[in-house]
Amino acid sequence: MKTWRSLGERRGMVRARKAEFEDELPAGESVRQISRRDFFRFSGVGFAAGLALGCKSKVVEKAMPYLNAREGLTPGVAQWYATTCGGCTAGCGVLARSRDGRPVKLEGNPEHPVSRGGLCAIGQAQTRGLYDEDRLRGPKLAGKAVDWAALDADLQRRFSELRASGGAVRVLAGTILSPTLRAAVHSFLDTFKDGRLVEADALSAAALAAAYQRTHGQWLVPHYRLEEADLIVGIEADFLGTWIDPVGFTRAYAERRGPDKPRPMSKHIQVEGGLSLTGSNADERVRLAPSEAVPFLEALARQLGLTVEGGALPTALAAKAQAIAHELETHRGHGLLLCGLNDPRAQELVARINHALGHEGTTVDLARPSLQKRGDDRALEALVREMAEGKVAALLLLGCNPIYEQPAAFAGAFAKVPIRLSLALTEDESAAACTHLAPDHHWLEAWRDAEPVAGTVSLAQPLLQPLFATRDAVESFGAWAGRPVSALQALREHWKAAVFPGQKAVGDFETFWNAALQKGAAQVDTGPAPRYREGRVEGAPRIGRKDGYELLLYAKVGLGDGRHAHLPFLQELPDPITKATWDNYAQVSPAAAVKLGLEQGDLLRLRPEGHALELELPVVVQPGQDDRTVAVALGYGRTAGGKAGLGVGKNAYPWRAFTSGFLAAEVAPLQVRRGQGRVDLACTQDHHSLEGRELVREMALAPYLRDPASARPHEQPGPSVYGEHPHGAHRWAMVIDLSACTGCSGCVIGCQVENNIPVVGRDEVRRKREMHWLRIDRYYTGSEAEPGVVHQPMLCQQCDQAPCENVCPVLATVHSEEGLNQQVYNRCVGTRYCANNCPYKVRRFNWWEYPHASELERLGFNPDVTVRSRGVMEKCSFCVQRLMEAKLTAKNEGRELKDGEALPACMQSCPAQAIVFGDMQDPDSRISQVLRDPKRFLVLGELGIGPAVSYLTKIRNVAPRPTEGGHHGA
Amino acid sequence: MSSTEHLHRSRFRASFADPEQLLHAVKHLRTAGHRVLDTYTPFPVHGMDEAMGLRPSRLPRACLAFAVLGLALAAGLQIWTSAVDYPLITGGKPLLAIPAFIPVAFELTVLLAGLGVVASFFLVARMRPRLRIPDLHAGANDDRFILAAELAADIQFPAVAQELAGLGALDSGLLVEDRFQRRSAFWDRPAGVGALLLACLPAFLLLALVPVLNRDFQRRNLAWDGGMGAPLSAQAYDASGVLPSGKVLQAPPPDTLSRHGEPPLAFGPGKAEAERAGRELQNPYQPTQARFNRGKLVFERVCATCHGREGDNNGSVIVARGAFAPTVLVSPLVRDMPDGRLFHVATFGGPTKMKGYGDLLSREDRWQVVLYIRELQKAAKPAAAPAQATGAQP
Amino acid sequence: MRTVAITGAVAFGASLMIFALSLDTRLLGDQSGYKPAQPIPYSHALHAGELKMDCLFCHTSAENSRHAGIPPLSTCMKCHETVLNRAGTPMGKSDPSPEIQKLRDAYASGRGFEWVRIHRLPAHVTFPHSRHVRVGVACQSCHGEVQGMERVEQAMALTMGECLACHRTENQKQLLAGRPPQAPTDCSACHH
Amino acid sequence: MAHDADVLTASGISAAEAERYGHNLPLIDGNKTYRQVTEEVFAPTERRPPLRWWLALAVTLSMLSLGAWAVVQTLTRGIGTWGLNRTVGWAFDITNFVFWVGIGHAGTLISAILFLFRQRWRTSINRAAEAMTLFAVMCAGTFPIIHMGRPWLAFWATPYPNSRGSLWVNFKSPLLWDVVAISTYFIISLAFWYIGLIPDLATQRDRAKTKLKRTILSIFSLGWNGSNRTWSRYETVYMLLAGLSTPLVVSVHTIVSMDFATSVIPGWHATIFPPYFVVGAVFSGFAMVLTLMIIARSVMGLEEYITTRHLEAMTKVVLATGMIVGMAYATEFFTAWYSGNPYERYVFLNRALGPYQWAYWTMVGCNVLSPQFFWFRKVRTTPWMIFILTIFVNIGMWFERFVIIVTSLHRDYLPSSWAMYRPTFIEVAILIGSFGLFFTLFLVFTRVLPMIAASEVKGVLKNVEH
Repeated sequence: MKTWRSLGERRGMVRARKAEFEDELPAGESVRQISRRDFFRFSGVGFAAGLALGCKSKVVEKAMPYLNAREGLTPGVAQWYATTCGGCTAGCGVLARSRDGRPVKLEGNPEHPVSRGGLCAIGQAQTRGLYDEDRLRGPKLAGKAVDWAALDADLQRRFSELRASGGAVRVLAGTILSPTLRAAVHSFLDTFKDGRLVEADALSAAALAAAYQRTHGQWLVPHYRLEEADLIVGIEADFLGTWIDPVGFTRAYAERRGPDKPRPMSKHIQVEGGLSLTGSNADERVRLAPSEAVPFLEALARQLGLTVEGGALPTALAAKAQAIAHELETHRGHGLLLCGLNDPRAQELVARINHALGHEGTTVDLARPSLQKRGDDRALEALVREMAEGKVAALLLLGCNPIYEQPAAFAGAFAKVPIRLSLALTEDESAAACTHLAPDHHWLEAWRDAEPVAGTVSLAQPLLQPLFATRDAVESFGAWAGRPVSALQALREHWKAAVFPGQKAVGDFETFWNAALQKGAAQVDTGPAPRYREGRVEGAPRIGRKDGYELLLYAKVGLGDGRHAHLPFLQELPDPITKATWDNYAQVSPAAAVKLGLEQGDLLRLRPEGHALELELPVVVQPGQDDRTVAVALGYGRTAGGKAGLGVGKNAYPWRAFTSGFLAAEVAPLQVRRGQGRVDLACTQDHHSLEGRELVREMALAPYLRDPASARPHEQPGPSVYGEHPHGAHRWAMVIDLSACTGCSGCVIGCQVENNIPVVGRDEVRRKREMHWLRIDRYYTGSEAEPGVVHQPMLCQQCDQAPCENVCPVLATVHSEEGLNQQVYNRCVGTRYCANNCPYKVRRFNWWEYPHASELERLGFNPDVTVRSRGVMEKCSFCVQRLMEAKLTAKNEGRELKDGEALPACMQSCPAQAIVFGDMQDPDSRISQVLRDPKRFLVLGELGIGPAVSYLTKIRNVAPRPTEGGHHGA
Repeated sequence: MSSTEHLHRSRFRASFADPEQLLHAVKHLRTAGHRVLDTYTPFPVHGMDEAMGLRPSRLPRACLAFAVLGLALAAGLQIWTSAVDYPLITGGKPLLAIPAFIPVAFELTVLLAGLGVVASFFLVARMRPRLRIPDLHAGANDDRFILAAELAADIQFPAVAQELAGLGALDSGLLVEDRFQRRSAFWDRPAGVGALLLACLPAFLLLALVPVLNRDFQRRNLAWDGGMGAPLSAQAYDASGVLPSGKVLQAPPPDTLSRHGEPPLAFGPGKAEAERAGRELQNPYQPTQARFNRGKLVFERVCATCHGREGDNNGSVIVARGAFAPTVLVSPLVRDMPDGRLFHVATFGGPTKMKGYGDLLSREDRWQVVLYIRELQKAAKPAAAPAQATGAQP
Repeated sequence: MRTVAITGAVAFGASLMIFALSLDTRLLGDQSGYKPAQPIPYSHALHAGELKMDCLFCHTSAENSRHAGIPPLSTCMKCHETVLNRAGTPMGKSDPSPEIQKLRDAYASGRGFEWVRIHRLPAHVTFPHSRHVRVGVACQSCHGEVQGMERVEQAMALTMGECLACHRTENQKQLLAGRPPQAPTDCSACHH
Repeated sequence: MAHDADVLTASGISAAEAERYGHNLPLIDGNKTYRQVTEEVFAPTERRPPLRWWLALAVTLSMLSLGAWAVVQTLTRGIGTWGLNRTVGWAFDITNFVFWVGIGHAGTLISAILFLFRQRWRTSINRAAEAMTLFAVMCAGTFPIIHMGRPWLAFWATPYPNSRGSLWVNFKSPLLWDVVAISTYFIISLAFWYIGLIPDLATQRDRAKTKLKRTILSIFSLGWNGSNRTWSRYETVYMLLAGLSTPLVVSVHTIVSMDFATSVIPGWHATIFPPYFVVGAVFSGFAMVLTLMIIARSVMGLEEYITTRHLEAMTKVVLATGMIVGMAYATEFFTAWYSGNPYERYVFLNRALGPYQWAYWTMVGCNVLSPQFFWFRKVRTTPWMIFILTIFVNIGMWFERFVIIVTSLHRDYLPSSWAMYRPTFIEVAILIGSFGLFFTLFLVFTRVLPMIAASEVKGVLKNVEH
């Protein structure tokens, strides 16, 4: 036993070298506990010893049932709980799959009024944040672990002194989405003479709210209704990727993207410096440098008849502004202008244009405004000043990490606050500088609520008992206010008092409460919309810079503001545009790269003028980017808060500074010089052109509407010479609508979580060994300067005449009677022949025994899916475990399987609803209808391998090019 | 060669330095009426077969037979395993994909033909591993060409020796008995080989029987796992090193409500609550055949263990032990109870010994059991009720 | 002598075959016969045999879950709050059996028992009990005559071959009756 | 017994006659007696190896140890130690496999096909060439096993009754055909080689000085006594095995080529592959035989047995097959162009002009250009020149397989998955190790067994080829 133990430990260390993020493991932790199951696996000792290790030791296995049975609680049977995602401040509805009393998978809640069934990549990865080794295990006082009583005693003593002395107590929070928590914070602050809540977001929309304060007299962020818009003009607003409510926006946007939707296809024009995910989906793009955005808006406003002063604009841009203005005029009342600049003048211009064009009430909802971004940069600036002056006696950090994500001045001022308390879950940069740590529950352990959009209150219920000695923030504030209360109690009381009366449909609170728990949200009435006020646009007119580089800071789809940078899943999610993982970088346009003599991976030193901080970043040559813009992603360069995020990329937050009270993401001018050496970026896709291959079909809207049949591909693959094998009760098929798919990558992480797909680390991605079963191929068409972008989700095509199946010597991959291309892990000997012979290259091989050392992290594994050992091939199975479960349920209930009951994970959470899956033998199923769509085509159908996955031609709402015939390939 | 006891009086040998001479000598001896037994040469001498009058070997026929066997085996194996024994579809190809079977069929044909003909050769030429071989015909594997023959009747050896010398024989003499045919080592003889194999047998049998004979049923077998045999994901009933109470199975936090879960009942245990349930609760289900069947199934599985299949207190536990006397379900007392009260009893238990089954049986099942009890009561003869009402309390 | 050699060779070959087959089933996970002692000597022979309690009385989840399940102690306590010994004498009338007392103590203390797991399929196999129970496969067809076992032991090797044999027979029966086969033989029915 | 009484010269013709008849040169030089042949052929197995041999063995053993270390790394840590990725799933492993199988082909060709065609000059090289076949197939055979992700389960590729409902193997998989073909090839080649060895083992046995050596050789020589009845059957069996080996050797590389030809990958899916691979195998095999023989004949002093005439005959085979191989390369390009298949066209353009063009042009240079020197008789009869050129051919043929495997995979259908492959040190070490294994085995062979088939040479000692 002892020898084995040491062998296993050695193996553990060998394995620890494999993934990048494992390198940071403290030495003490890499010597991990050897559990029973570790005996069964071998790697790390010689082959003969391996055979010996493979022999199961005669360990006694325990069987530990519940002590008490409970109604409706069956081991091995999944329960779904409606709750609300706490991954960001969008407040999406989530269905959490609970197995044996712990959450294993999160999915979109189709009944949730805001997200309507979608869930983004960050949301999908949240269970991994729950089972995270880096979480704080309990409260800390001055760096030492203490129990809650000790922490509370210390705090009570200090707070009492402050209550007596009247010292200033501030709570600095990211947007507090939960009304109950907000109430708890306020009631805590009310116990002080000088207590105030300051909300500040890392990715702020404060200027937008401030603009509405000027135009409508109310600090609000409107709720944009993209589904109502015939024309969407986005200006530096990555609303499909990271801006305010990406999932809700994508869901609404996709409702109008496609020629065969109930309502006509919308047109989307994006004006931006970099190429954002949103821009990649636009029908038309206008490239401009960040400093030209406000002049562009001014020109637009003037064109639309507003009296605005404005600077000159280059002729080309002016013409574009005129064209867009014309489009907006045409779609008056049904257009929408969105702006992501954190610039009060820009936002006021947008607000006034939207008002002038009559968008309020249709596409801009002011009656039920969004509450997803409530941060006020000016309040933060004031707080920093206060702190620097030594006026703040206690600062409590709630759901924010200001030392990391706010300007450098914050850190200096923060040190002057005597009582610094953080409620963060991990010991992040700010928490590390705190005197008191009072870790909150992970949201999956907490009773919470959320009001993402006024009138829509969403409930969050815990999925398991807290794993660690953490305490709900509501309870913490209650305790410190001297009014201990349980979070559930506080929540129910708040709902009874504030939410329940807001509706009239249900008369009984318990019924209302239970319905809200099951549905995930409740809707209540709201007041009327604020009235418009005429006025002069604030601020001086701007003049766009004519030369020099400008910095554009943006957030990545996978990492957002960087708070989840310690989740390896998100670090390894390929950026939808650059396809790079595990890094941020300086994106420059191809023309700029030529001018600077740079190639992908070369190091570039960047420093905005007047800043001391210079960062050296690798270059990514980004087609479609403005030639003077250098784009850098925020959210990287974490120095604390979890090992996976440490040392990955560089932190660009400190470059932001308050300009007239707001933190702008655009910084000019920028000094650019070449760095030394180059970096091998971990990209999952290196080749961006389709090489003239008809792998993706595209078509303009007008010719399609004239003759939909013209979309049908000319060459239809003929029948197999062998004839077909009979199919069983079902025959599964999938169709992916390329017009709808935005490339948001939620499906990628959803698939990864559902199927226990390992994260491999930066080095392995560099070696092109990422494991994603579902990837999104991104191709550029057209010119480098103005490329068209196509996102094509690529997964196992479940071919009927699968080339992979023929070649496996041991029958580890064979066809099922339901048309699935089955991969049997336990039979696989790992010749990799199947992967070689796969024309789609969707098969993934376990090159190593991937590190699954942490028992805590393993709790997040789907218990229904085998965790593959090294040397085994794996690939998309159409989530066969979910199909089996759905079939089993139907059979156990003695009925036929209903259409839409069996869903793969990717389809379930797709915010754009771009994926249709079902039984093609059922003539009434949705899939059968979609399969008849003339837009349908097969990728590599000419090989005659009969893929079960097909795609719908991407329709672009553009004027057809003259050369364009009825059909056309990319 | 010192002893002459083993000399065959009629057999002799002669050695030559040149194959042509040997050939000539063989021809000569045969014409002279001697029987040439064999020749021993360092390489095959062409024309010797004819000179000795040997018939062509039948090994090609053996080769063909083995080839046919190989082909049949390959065809049979491939067809039977791929299309009959475990038909699995790969690449949409037919199960009986004859073209795909050709390569293996060919290889196995060649393999069996080759191995078969070699084995046949060894067998007919009596070639097998030997420990000791006397050097009977010295130089036959080097540079001597030797013949062995039997004297024709009436001819004496010295005359023949004379003739042979004339033909170029380097030496000749009467033949020493072929000793290794008789006096070879034991292990060189078939019996020795057989004995060797039989000697190994017990060891193998023992190894094969180890799992059967030497079993410690208290402990698990030693088993070899090529991978993925033990779960990495947390499975129900397993122990856990990180979850509270050390087990994977966790109770969901109190007061949470799953999407398709039942909201908590608005009743508690106790007689007062039972009576309130009787007043307030209605059976939400109407009796149908399906519900009757399900109610019967659940009743007989759980309730009947004590209450008896007919609700007559005749359950298997009662029959075997008879220690309690539960309430007779078909008694007028129970008949008169409202559905809600029966449901409450099924959920929270009776006032004395019966425990509630609300934790084990779904709400729907409990209502269906109530439906079934009503059917039982209808079916039971009213007179049968007050039979033995010793402890008959609800 | 040749006979001895041939006999030797044949016997040798046969024993090699037996050895190989034995390796294949034994070494690859056959645990039949495994009969560990449990924290208390719970007798299936008494409960399921003599008292004729239905298997699903205690193993309730077999009907709904992939796991047949080990009953929580609360299920035991449904009877054993009252029943204190093998004779079934009610509380107060006789001394409790020490083993039942252990059960009651384990329940009262909230610790429960750490049972010893007997049946375990490899992690790469999913076996849904519910489907099999609902179509009426007797528990005994895989678990053996549990109602006669004082201490439970694994009755069968539970190899894939055994699964398939049953599924194939069932499908043959269905086909002969003119119905579509119901027992899947696709790999991913069990391996995913 | 007076053994040395007669002095038979091996060939009755003088050098002048040989000159007159041009090609009718003796097969063996030096007017040898049978006894001389015996003495000279068995001498290396009977005396202590010279220092040169030990030095050579030290080098090859170091190579082998390096390879063994790399294989242990692979087995214990996983295929991740190699440079493969999701796009390029095979590279060095299968390249080495095909390379070594190809090397093996010359041995069988020399022993079986030349035998059937009654090319008697084969007798002095066939033993070594067959040994080379066996060693090459042993080298080749390791790769399909170690390239597996879970090599400990390699036995699953054999059809045996099992407890999994009897889950058999996929007889439609070319990889399974490979398994069967390679094992058949190895077994039949071994049988062929061993049958040929038996008379010489008997000679060796008779000459053995120690009891142990004699016993061992007695066991393996199966009681051989040179009886004509056995010789007669022996020749039948030898002929039959040659007849079986000939189609077998063609089938083996045909099947190996089907690993690629039956796939859907552009650059692999080619009907030309079977003949192209077989010829390539003969080409590389003969080059390897030449390389080895040129070293062996000089090191072991066997110039009179392996004469320049043997070398010249083999260079002609190399030249002919090299031109066929060159033709195949051209045909591939023509087919790609003529098919109009964009994927196919791209793959071939990419081979010649893409990132792996260095490998492609190395291949063309070595395989098509370097054999052209064999047009010159001077080159054909100068051992050191042949040696250098055949080394080039060996390199070229290794690259041929590398080019086919890697350049086809690294840019196939979907540009999104295109990727580069770079070998790791482990892979290079395994390649070196395979050469180490090959040469170690060969070195040991030359000292343990007669490198020249003495009985066959004796049979042709008096013959002149016409």
